[in-house]
Amino acid sequence: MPSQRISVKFGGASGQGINTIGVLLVRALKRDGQRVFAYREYPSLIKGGIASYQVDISNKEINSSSRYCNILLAFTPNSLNEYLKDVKENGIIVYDRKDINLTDEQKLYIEKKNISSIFLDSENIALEAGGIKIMSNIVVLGFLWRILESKLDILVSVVLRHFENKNVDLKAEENCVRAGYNSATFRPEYAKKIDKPKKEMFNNNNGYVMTGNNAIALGAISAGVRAYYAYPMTPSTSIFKYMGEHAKETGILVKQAENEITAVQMAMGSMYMGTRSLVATSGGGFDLMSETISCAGMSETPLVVILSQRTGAATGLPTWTGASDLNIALKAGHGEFPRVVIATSDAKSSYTLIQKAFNLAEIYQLPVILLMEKQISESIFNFKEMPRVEKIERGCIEKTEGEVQRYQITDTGISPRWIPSKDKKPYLANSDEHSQDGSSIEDSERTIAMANKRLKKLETLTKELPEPTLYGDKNPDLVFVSWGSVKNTVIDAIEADKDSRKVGYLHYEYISPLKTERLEELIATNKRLVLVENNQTGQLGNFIKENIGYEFKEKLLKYDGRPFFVEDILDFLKN
Amino acid sequence: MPSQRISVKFGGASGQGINTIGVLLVRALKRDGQRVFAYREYPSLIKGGIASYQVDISNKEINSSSRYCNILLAFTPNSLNEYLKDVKENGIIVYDRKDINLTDEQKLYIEKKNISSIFLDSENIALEAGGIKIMSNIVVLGFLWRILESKLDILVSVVLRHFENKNVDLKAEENCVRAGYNSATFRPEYAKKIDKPKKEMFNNNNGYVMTGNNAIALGAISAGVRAYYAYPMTPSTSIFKYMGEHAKETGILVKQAENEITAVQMAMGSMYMGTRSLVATSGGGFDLMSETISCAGMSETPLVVILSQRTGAATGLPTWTGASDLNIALKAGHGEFPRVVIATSDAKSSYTLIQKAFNLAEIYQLPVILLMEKQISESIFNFKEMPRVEKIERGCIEKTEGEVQRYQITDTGISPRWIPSKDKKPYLANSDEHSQDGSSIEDSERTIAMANKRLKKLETLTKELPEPTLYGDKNPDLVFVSWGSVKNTVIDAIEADKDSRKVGYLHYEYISPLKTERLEELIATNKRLVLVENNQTGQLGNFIKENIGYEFKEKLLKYDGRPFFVEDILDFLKN
Amino acid sequence: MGVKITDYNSPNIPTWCPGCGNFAIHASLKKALSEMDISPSELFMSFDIGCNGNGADMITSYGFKGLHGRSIPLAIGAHLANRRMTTIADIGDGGCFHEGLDHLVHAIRSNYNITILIHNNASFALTTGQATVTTPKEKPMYGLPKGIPERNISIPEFILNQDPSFYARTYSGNLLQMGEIFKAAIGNKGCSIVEVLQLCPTYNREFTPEWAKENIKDVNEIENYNADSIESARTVLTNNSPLYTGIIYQNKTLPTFYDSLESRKDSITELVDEVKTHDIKNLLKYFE
Amino acid sequence: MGVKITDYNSPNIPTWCPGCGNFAIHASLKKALSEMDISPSELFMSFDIGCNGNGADMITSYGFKGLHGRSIPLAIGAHLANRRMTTIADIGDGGCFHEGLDHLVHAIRSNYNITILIHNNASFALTTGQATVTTPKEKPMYGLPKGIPERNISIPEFILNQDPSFYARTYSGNLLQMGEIFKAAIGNKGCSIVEVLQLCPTYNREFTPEWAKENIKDVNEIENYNADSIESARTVLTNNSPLYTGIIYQNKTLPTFYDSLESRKDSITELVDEVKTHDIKNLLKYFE
Ligand SMILES: Cc1ncc(C[n+]2csc(CCOP(=O)(O)OP(=O)(O)O)c2C)c(N)n1
Ligand SMILES: Cc1ncc(C[n+]2csc(CCOP(=O)(O)OP(=O)(O)O)c2C)c(N)n1
Ligand code: SF4
Ligand code: SF4
Ligand SMILES: [Mg+2]
Ligand SMILES: [Mg+2]
Repeated sequence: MPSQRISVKFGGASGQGINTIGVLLVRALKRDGQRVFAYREYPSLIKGGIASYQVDISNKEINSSSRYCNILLAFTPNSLNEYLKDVKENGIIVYDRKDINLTDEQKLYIEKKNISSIFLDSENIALEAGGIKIMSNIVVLGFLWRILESKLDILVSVVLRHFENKNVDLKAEENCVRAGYNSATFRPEYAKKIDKPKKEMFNNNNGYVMTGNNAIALGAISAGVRAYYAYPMTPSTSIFKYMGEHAKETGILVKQAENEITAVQMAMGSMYMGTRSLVATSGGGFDLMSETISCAGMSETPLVVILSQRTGAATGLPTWTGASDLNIALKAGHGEFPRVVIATSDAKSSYTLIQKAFNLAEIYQLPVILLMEKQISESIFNFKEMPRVEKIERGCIEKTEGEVQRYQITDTGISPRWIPSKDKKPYLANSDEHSQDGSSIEDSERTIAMANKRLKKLETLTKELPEPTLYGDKNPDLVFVSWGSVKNTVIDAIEADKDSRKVGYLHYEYISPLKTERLEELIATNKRLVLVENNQTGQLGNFIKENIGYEFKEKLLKYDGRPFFVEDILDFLKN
Repeated sequence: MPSQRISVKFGGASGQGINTIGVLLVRALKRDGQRVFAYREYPSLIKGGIASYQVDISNKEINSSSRYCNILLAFTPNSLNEYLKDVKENGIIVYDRKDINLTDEQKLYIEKKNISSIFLDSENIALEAGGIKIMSNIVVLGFLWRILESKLDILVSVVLRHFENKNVDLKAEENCVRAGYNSATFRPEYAKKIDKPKKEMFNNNNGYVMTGNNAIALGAISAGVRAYYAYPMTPSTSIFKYMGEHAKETGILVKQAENEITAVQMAMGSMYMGTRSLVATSGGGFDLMSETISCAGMSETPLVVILSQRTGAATGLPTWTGASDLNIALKAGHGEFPRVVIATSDAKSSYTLIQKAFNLAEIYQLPVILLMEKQISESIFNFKEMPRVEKIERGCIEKTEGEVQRYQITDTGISPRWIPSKDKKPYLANSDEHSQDGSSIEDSERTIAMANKRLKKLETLTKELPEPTLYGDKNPDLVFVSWGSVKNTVIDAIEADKDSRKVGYLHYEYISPLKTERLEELIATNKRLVLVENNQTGQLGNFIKENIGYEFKEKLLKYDGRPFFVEDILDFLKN
Repeated sequence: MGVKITDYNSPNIPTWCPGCGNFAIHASLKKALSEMDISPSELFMSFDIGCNGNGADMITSYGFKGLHGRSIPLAIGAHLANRRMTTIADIGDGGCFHEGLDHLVHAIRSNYNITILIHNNASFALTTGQATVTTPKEKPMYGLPKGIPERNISIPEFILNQDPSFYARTYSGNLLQMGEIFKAAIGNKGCSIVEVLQLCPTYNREFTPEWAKENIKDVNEIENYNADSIESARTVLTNNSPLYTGIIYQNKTLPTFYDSLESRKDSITELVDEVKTHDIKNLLKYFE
Repeated sequence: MGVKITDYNSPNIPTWCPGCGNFAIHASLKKALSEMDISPSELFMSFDIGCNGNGADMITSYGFKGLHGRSIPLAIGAHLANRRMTTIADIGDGGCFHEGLDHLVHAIRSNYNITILIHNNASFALTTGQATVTTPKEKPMYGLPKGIPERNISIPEFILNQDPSFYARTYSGNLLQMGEIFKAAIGNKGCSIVEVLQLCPTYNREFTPEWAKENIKDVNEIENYNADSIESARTVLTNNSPLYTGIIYQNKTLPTFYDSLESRKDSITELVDEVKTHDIKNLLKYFE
């Protein structure tokens, strides 16, 4: 049975608090037995502009958004203008500003689409309920909750919990929720318009809601990361926030460095010393870190760098999503050295893969680049269970007796590594080409031997890595191939379209070194293969071609700063 | 007829002056009608270690070295040990240090190979000739000249010219040359052992001798570069030296910046302002510049960056050669934007291509990365004529009347650009995604349009670029494919092996965007194609595969810090 | 005087918060430039990334919004290329004292004839409120609930220690003073640094107009204040109440970088005028 | 005392020029460390790229030869990970005041308990003699036949202006003093900076042992010299003849970065001891 889904969009300006009510809605829905996914759009400014928070609601797990919404709650005239075209047939618009004037065209659209347009005097309702002006948001939320025909208690308890330790009048907040819910503006036909997905409770709290960045932070904490070196850069910054706000509790050392080069150098220093530590940045900051990544590769120092992508080159669209930094994850950093590139797709995979990243970095002694996207870092995912904790594997030796050498040449390419301590043998980690004991060299023979040893690690590693996963139909006619957040949309689309055709999805989590067996099997069977990427040039496609020479005949590329919406895939399937 | 070639190697320590006598030898040989090529090996330290200066001598143009030498002049015991194995059968060793003690094995080698081992008491000869101790080098040079049976006058005049404006005793220098030449240690059989290549005078001075870095500087000056922003990094640094030492004469502004980021930002600022300006660095510095390269791409600011490669990742072998930074030239810098990657191969192509680079950067308004190698930057090339000066093309409009917009969308993707001046329309160059007038935007439609416009430029440009050149046999059985300095070795090898088999060489000067027609023709005819690269992973090969899916069946890769020697190719051809 | 303030206007809608000091900074800057009769086509401005840099869309000039922390070297490159352009590097306290601190120190040391305009709002504002070197200690900031564990850097002290050609401090609530200081800075031949204490009601909340009114004084109120003397400059900075604004220090004797260049001594043209094919015949002789 | 100087020896052959000050710096450092009974396995040293960094092969320690200009943040990361290790960041004047100047300023401001050892030979030596901020004006250097067009930066002034925990200057020709200063610097709890005026007969030719003998004085020769006072420190630096060496300034009251961290207040272990699976059960509640 295809999944049922509806969506609710808050539209407003940055700084207006729509994130807060968005999060409250998400939490309340989850408690009420719905599965949700939430996606934010906001401009690169602090207050004003047009921002939105969209909550998609389903009876099954979903991890992507619809391009359209069933209910639009508009807090500014601009946002109404911007998003009206996205309201579905039979939808609802709620607005609380008197200065909203619709054009004739808009009015026509509303009429044609049979959209209910509701003015809710939320400010007055808030004041009458004993609240203050800014609580009008909460009134709107209450009103929405009524349309969704959900239990008021749940929402009230979520709101109260949220404001618990904050400096606000809890009673007033509660009253505002109730006032919105019970507002006279409500009509039963509004509720009837919206086909609510079925609810299902599967445990006490009905699973978790968190962003990808939350999951990364949690995964890093699980994995024994003890130092976080920060430099703010959207969309990676909220990892810093989480780490910083929980530093007292976790004991993790959090340092806001003076820039990205500092942050990554500090991380490399800590990793050399045996302390798992993390840095996260976006494209521009990653460029600055790339020399250090090369250094980690040469010196065989474990290093994990999170590269959460936003749109485009240079500053681009700094608060929008995209997946156009695979190239630099794969190739930036001068010279030749082994590296691992992994891409997360949602909160769960972020939690798991950050732990795997540290294990790989330490066992294979190389830089691991963990790719994310704004769509993963900042969207809210809802899932039943946390993935299991990964066992920490460090690949270190405990004793350094006898002839052990740090860069010893071995069959696997992996040399003995140990955590510096008083009772062990000191050694030099060297960015110059070096002999097995770490001393600088310049002769041909040892240079070749050491370069071969490093490359050998990649061979060893490739054997260990899993093939990409094939989702969807077991015997598909058409297979989408991608990485990152595209997974969420394609799988949601397959779910939504389940009955109509046989569609598969091949997902690359481990991108470099590239595993190609499963893909080559698919190629051999002459399936219709479609590359889907959130970038302009098809970077995974190019990397696949570089590896196996295969050129995708069909490509679905999107590079406007928006993620793939379910309809992008469904529309493609229709054609 | 195959070319004739011999080679002479000076071996010693850094700081011992072997470069100076090497250059003197090169200049004297050229004046004497020989064609020469000179190659330096030296360690990353200031004084000591093992360094060498090898001069290859031929009757035809040559641009690469032999792995072996006919005459070794060793100034230190270490260098004798290091290079003895490279002395050819019937060769000669000259040493001037009494503390050189050969092992039995070495003595055996000398005997078996019929090598003449000559002790020249150069220090005493220098003192007796009225010179001082350090003039012993010059004595050795005079002695060598005698073995080469060349006219003493030529060498004397070259030496005198070299020391002309320096604070030395010219008369003593001359006497030392003569004393070395006339030394009683000389025996006629020495001269007979060496098969001297035929001489040929083709104009007064018999052409030019210069390094690739010299040629870059000259090309930049020709091209109207008016600012050079420097930060030292081997092997790019001597461009700074040349620019700085001739600043008074050329009027070029030379600034030693505090680091590479500064240097490239300054260059971008000057280029925006309409002043051609240049920066040069090596891999590590290029990493640091990569964010700015992305910014130039996005803002469509012309930028030319020279990336002269050395060996390996991180610090690697900082004074040795290699070609392992093609990946970063192609991909570093986050996001997606058009760029041009060009690689020089010798002094002449360096002179030409730096000029072309500026034209392309300005016409297409994008970053151009010009790849060199230590082997190109620091080797001395000898050639008959300077290539012609390239016409400066800037692609600027002269007037900004009416509706002209800086990022106007056009059929070619190329927007009007003009040099800022009082009488023109001001505009914003923007690293944020922007509208046609340069204002920041965030909407989907214009983001796509602008990204498409930028990519379109690459399409336009690809049409203009030349296909790679096929050298050697017109109907070859075997074709080597490469870029950079490999060209020199392969062509020299083809010359040396002319009679034996039909060998071609396909040379990529313009690497990105990649031209593939000629290569695909070769692939179609089922020629034996061999990829040759001075790196570990075959980066051009990978890029070709990424473009056309073709995998080279045979690869000849060298990544020990040494360039390809003629024998590397000849040996390959033998097998 | 042909240039009008409105010549500087842009068609774009500002994206700053209500009450943001950047509005006034832009207004004063436009006024100063127009009073100096510098037209938008005679002005180069480089912009950093930040709320300050969002001003790139708000003023008409030959502008370049580049990368975070890099507006200083970008401006220097533009300036050296064509000194006929008035050159201003616009930057925030974050870009200037974190990402790109090296550029500030070397710009002062080199003494280019440009103006560096620092919007000091004691935060990384655009990334939603992280601490900078000027964020008051103990103030909870993004990711640092207990505030910064490091010491502050005093911008005026740091800059005076580098012996700049010109350092002035002003306040975004004082349009008149800002305008005058911008004119003086642009008029000064050398590296002129203007620090604007910028109102940022969102992240620099303690710094209110009321606080400013009580605590900020004009250095001209000190009798015979001598901006030529670095000692006077240091003295007025020793404490923060009152917090002095105005032209704190000016050293008119420092030669600029360009004027120190042997290679440009006798040239009457700018580099930009000289981009044409240069004959290398003489240079080639050496290689024959 | 079990540690011997020779424990620090390495099997590699030095690559420095004859007469290079780096020989003596290494000798003194090894002596100081052994006298402090710090074994090679209790020492972390980060090395920069340069002639100074070529010393990485010359001393046995937990060492990391990283990238040009980055030995300071690399050392900080190592130090924070395990404060049981004595941590020294080795760097040249080029790496410290050009490529990585920002790191120096923020390291002092943050006050990590490490020692920064600056080899000041007034040049980028390993790249064959380019100018640095300390190269005398008018001295012809690589690419700058007329010398630097910018002003110098005085290392001691620059550092004192940042109010460091410890600043000492010494001279590579004075083994005894170097050793004592290294011990004091390593012993100081905070960011200790030692500038060594380094003999470099190749590129810093003016600075000869003879010149040094005549011009360098020990600050201890000043009666009652008070290194606690920044004023005394500034006074002895006002001119270069004599050029004072010794512990110029020490501020024992500055808290270190680590000690200022709320999150590490009560911890008795080092970060490196804590790398194990951490239970996130409590943290998860928020997301339920
Ligand atoms: C290389 C890089 N790192 C980080 C960022 C993210 N970033 C954008 S603005 C900013 C801070 C701005 O602070 P400031 O310079 O004080 O400007 P303000 O917003 O306060 O005006 C940062 C860190 C970036 N754009 N580029
Ligand atoms: C990113 C980068 N840029 C440039 C270089 C080249 N480089 C190597 S050493 C050096 C300068 C060293 O000067 P300094 O730090 O004073 O050390 P010294 O050799 O004088 O001891 C430079 C510029 C490099 N290795 N890496
Ligand atoms: S956050 Fe502060 S600096 Fe940024 S726009 Fe708002 S008030 Fe201005
Ligand atoms: S160049 Fe100077 S610093 Fe470098 S090894 Fe030689 S003497 Fe020492
Ligand atoms: Mg700020
Ligand atoms: Mg130095």
